[in-house]
Amino acid sequence: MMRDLHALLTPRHALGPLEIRRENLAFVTLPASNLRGFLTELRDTQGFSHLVLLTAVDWLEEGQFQLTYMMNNRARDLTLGVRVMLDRTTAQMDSIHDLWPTAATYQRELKEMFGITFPGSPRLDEEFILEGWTDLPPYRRDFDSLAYSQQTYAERPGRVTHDPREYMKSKLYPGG
Amino acid sequence: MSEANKERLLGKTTVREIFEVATEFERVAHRFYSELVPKVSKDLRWLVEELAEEEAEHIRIFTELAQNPAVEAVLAEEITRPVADPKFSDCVQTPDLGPNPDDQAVLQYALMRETAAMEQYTELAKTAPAGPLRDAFLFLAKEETEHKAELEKTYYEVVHSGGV
Amino acid sequence: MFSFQPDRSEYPQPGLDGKLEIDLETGKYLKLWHGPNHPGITGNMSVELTVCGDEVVEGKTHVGYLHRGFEKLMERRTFIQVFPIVCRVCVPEPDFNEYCYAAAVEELAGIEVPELATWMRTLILEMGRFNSYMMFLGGIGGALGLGITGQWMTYVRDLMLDRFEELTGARIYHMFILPGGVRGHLPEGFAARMEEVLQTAETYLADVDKVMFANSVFQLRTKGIGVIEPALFEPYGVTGPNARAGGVAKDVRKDSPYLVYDQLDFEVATGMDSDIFTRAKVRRADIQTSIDLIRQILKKMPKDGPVMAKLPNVLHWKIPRGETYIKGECSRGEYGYYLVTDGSGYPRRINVRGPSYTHAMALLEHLIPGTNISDVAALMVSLHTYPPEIER
Amino acid sequence: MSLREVLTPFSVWKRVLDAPVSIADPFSREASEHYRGFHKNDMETCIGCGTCEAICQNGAIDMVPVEGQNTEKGDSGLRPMIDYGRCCWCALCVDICMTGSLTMSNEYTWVDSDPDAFRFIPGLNEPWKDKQAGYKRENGRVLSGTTRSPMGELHANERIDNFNEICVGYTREEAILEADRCVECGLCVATCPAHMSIPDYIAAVRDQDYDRGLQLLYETNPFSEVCGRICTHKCETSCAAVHEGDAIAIRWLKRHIVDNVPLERRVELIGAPKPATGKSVAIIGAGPGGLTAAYDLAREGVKVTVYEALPKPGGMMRYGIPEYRLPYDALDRDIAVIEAMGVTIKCATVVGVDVQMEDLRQSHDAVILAIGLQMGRGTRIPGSEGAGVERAVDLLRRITAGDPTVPVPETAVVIGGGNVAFDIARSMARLQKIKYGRVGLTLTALEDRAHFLADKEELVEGDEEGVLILDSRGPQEVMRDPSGQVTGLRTWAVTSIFDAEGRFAPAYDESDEQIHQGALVIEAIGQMADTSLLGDALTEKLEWNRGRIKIDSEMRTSEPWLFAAGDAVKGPDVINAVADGHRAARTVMEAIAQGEVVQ
Repeated sequence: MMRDLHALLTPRHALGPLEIRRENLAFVTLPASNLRGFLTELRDTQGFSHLVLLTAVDWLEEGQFQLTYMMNNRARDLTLGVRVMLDRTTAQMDSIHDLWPTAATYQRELKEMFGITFPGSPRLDEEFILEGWTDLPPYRRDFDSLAYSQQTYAERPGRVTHDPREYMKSKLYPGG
Repeated sequence: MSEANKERLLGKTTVREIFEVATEFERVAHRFYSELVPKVSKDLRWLVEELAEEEAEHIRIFTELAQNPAVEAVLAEEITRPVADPKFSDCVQTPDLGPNPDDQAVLQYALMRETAAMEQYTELAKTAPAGPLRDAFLFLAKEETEHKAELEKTYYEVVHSGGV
Repeated sequence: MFSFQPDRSEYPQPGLDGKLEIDLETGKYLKLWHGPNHPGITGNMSVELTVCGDEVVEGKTHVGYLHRGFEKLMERRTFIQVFPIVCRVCVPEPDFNEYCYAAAVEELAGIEVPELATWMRTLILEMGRFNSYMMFLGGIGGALGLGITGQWMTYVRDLMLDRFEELTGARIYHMFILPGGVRGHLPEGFAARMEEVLQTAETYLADVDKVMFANSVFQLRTKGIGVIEPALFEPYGVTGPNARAGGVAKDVRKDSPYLVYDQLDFEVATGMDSDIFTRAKVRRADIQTSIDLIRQILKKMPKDGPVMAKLPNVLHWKIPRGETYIKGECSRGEYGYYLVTDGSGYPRRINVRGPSYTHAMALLEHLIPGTNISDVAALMVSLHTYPPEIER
Repeated sequence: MSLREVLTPFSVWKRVLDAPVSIADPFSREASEHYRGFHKNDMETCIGCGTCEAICQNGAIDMVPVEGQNTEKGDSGLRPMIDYGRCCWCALCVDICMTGSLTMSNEYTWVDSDPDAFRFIPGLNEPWKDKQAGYKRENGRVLSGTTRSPMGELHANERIDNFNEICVGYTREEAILEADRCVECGLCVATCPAHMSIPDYIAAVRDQDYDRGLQLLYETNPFSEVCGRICTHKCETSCAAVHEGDAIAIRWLKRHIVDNVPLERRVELIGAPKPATGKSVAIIGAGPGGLTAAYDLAREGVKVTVYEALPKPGGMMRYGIPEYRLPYDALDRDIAVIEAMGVTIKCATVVGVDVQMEDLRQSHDAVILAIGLQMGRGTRIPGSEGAGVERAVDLLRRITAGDPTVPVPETAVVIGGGNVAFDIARSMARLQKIKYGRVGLTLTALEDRAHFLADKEELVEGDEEGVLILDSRGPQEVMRDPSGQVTGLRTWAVTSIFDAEGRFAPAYDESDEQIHQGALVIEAIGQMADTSLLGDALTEKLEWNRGRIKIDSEMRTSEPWLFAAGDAVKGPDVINAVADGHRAARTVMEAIAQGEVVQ
């Protein structure tokens, strides 16, 4: 089913290869500019009317953000993960809040947590979860949450641990 | 047949005789080991030296015992001759371990002696009248048993060193 | 009966973009914080209301009071270390996190779960759903000043927590569904003790029917109020009982059966009016479904067998690059875990899809304008929101 | 709205008569049988491996020294301290625990005004210490593997008529599976005489980075081909996994690494030695100890000459261990790497005959003695002198050398239960099979089967190859016919080998006497060093310790220019000899650097 759909829509939307995860779940990547048309067609003619989620994956090493639009066709029990790769430095994507109003929430969160912007999305710049955050968008891979917590919060003193191997060395054969 | 041998067949002996044989036993051994020390190469010397020291210690014990008035008093008493006695008495004769005895040969000889002594003293301790004499034999029996055990440990270490 | 229709021409109409021409200087409007501490708020969130008289003209949901950055924390933990923290994303019904996470890891790592474990997981999930609904019934009663349902349901939930405790070793965060299976078998005599709980629950629920659903006050305050037009379901990502109350039988248990749901006999409860009352009613019916399912599972599940698959050494467990999405029907709708792996020993990304994310944000904000201020609490609670799954 | 809807709610007033459901005293409420409450730790079972700390996602566990817990083989002496300010009671620490010592009680209330009290070491004196109820892992230890990847072997009938290597080595898949089981606690490192970086090279196998693995091996051991096959692998007895399953196959994983790096690549990975220092060292004996020292010294830029009495280098690795356990080409590869570092090995050069100790002393900055235990011990039981009785090490040496005069009778008896006994028994069995088409070999040992000194595999494989293994038999006499020809061995049953204090004191049941037929009796009970090469003067000058050349912990003898290492001073074991070799080389380097070596 998924394959038929893929074959049908590939020419129009320049879809990448279909990655089938299981019978009712597959992933496909397409150019960012084709997203709106593809989602609209999925929704209006293919029954993928349910936007399950919209989130981002930071491929820091590859310099890209992956946006995943999880689309579901309830009647046929099919879920398609639609992936768009964004340049990490630009980090900008078209908003789809007019297709799914609820997408505005996702986009607002992505702006806050990943620094990905969706021009035109309602209340995009309003704080969502964080308050007065000035650091890197925290869900970016280069934001070190451990370092942040160490800088921000004090550790109760008094804890010391020992590595068994090194400890045994110090006890049993300190000279090597 | 000598008088002494006749006595043996009778199964009875005196404390004095036992005492004398025992003292001689230790003295002979001490002499044997002491004379062996310079003959063996340096890597074996530790063993022979250790054995000689042990025996010297035993001679000292016997000397002290003989001077004990309580012991002197019973020297003339008769006592049942231990079953192990012939083996023990034979040990008064020193063996010929050849011109260049190795550690294993020395150890085997020492082990044989210690076993005989252990059996002898153990039995004597059982038959000797209660008092300082029995205590002395008890002490010696214990001493020889431990000594034998130590020797066995040494034997295992030295001979079975390649226990792989 | 009473009918009050305010003259809507007085107030600014909210546009689709959410922008309103509200000038507080005019003295016609008042800002009112509903929460973060309010009996009609389930959990740590607040709704910033703008009211004109007793009518709400605008509502904005605020979350983040309990933000712990779980999704980020998960990226810093090995696959096994994620296991103890997932449950914390949803306090009243934590098991969905455990199941979805475990299933996602199992799928990407190619681990086959023993059959008995899938039955145990289903049992746990239904027990969790039951408890979640207890919180809901208590909450919706509380939002309308009916404290007694809250007291009863807390008691009944506590009895179920006893069963959780003996089965999983904990009352709230069960940490029982490990990747690879579950941590143990049913204790001796569990089914009988569970039956006692279910029967006690049924007597209390019968009383809830009388004191709440058959109560004219409750009906007056919930019927025809907070209606979600079915046309909004897809644009606003409405799932679960919120959709079922509007005649759409959305239920992942049926739509895309997981675990052993295809071997269980049950109907999906629906309603037609899509108002607060119907949403509560659908949930009430769903409680009975859960009770029936728990009985069925205990009867049908294999009596013995392994409950854990062989795992690789979890201390350096690496999962090949891949991504998957695992979903299930929790008490509030579609719950899902989107797991992305990159071949390392750590998840590249985990995104938790909680139904409250759409319900309490865009949908609630859309529903609020035009409601009476006294109905906001009931409306809010009727969407059945657990804020931690919004802010994760 | 009907009247019914107004009145119905009032019907629940009946609940007014219900008894309250609240628990009046919540503190005394007993939690369920499997409740995950406060931790317990059986201090004696715990080995301080720290896997609990490793898995804790809250960072709640520290490994700390505890009074009364000593650091010893297989036990770090550390014990977990748990910070209840961080713990979330997930019990992963209990699930991963390698010994099952860490458990949980079902206790869950603890009131204290001192916050530090909640950082505690379970197993000391907590009130719930002896409480039985509480979380137990029902499925056993499932978070890391308990079963070893089996090693592929030639079948008994494929191997009995030849000297081909028996173990085929792990495939990559097998090795990865096995390496995966390691929890990286590092308890094994202390037990390994050479303190090899075992967890690190196992990690290299997991990561399929054989280059890194090889470099790690060479940091501590230039004999990985050898040790990967025949190491006594004491490390595996300290493995944390051994408490609830099989120890990690550390030895096979080591071999797997060298199997996957070609010889030329090894030399490349190790890199060139340091520039020449102009110093030179003579090493006597090309066994594992001597060659390890040679390798280390050569790496440091020292000119090393190794003097070996036998025609080929390797010592016991070549002339003691049979080819089916350690093929000569594997040994040759290890030695080739050492030679590639610039080490000169002069074979067939007997010190004391072809070259004198004094000459070595004159022409080098230092001399290292690594002569091994080349002479076999005999039982000296009656009949054991004369033809027809052989020492195992002598025979093994002759077999390796290809000596055509090695006696191979149809039946033979071996005395001994160690690895050497099995080496000669199984070698002789092969020769018999080749010559007569059948095996006629009896092995008698003092020990009972459970306590053989040989590795367990030797017993299994010896059985498979048709060697008749008789345990608990004490040799009494070598039987000879009137012509003096050996006909067999007379033994008594052993009732005990050690006395109550664990000292060697075999006791026999003389009524249980057997005679084992055999035209050849081979004694494999022990070995000794041949120190005659030292000469009388040096022997006299040196200090000795219970028959062995006395050395200090840094391998110095009493003579400042002479160092000693290996079996001759430490007893027989390849990996010990390797460790000695390193230490000797290090001491020699230090001594040279400090100008201590005074001629």
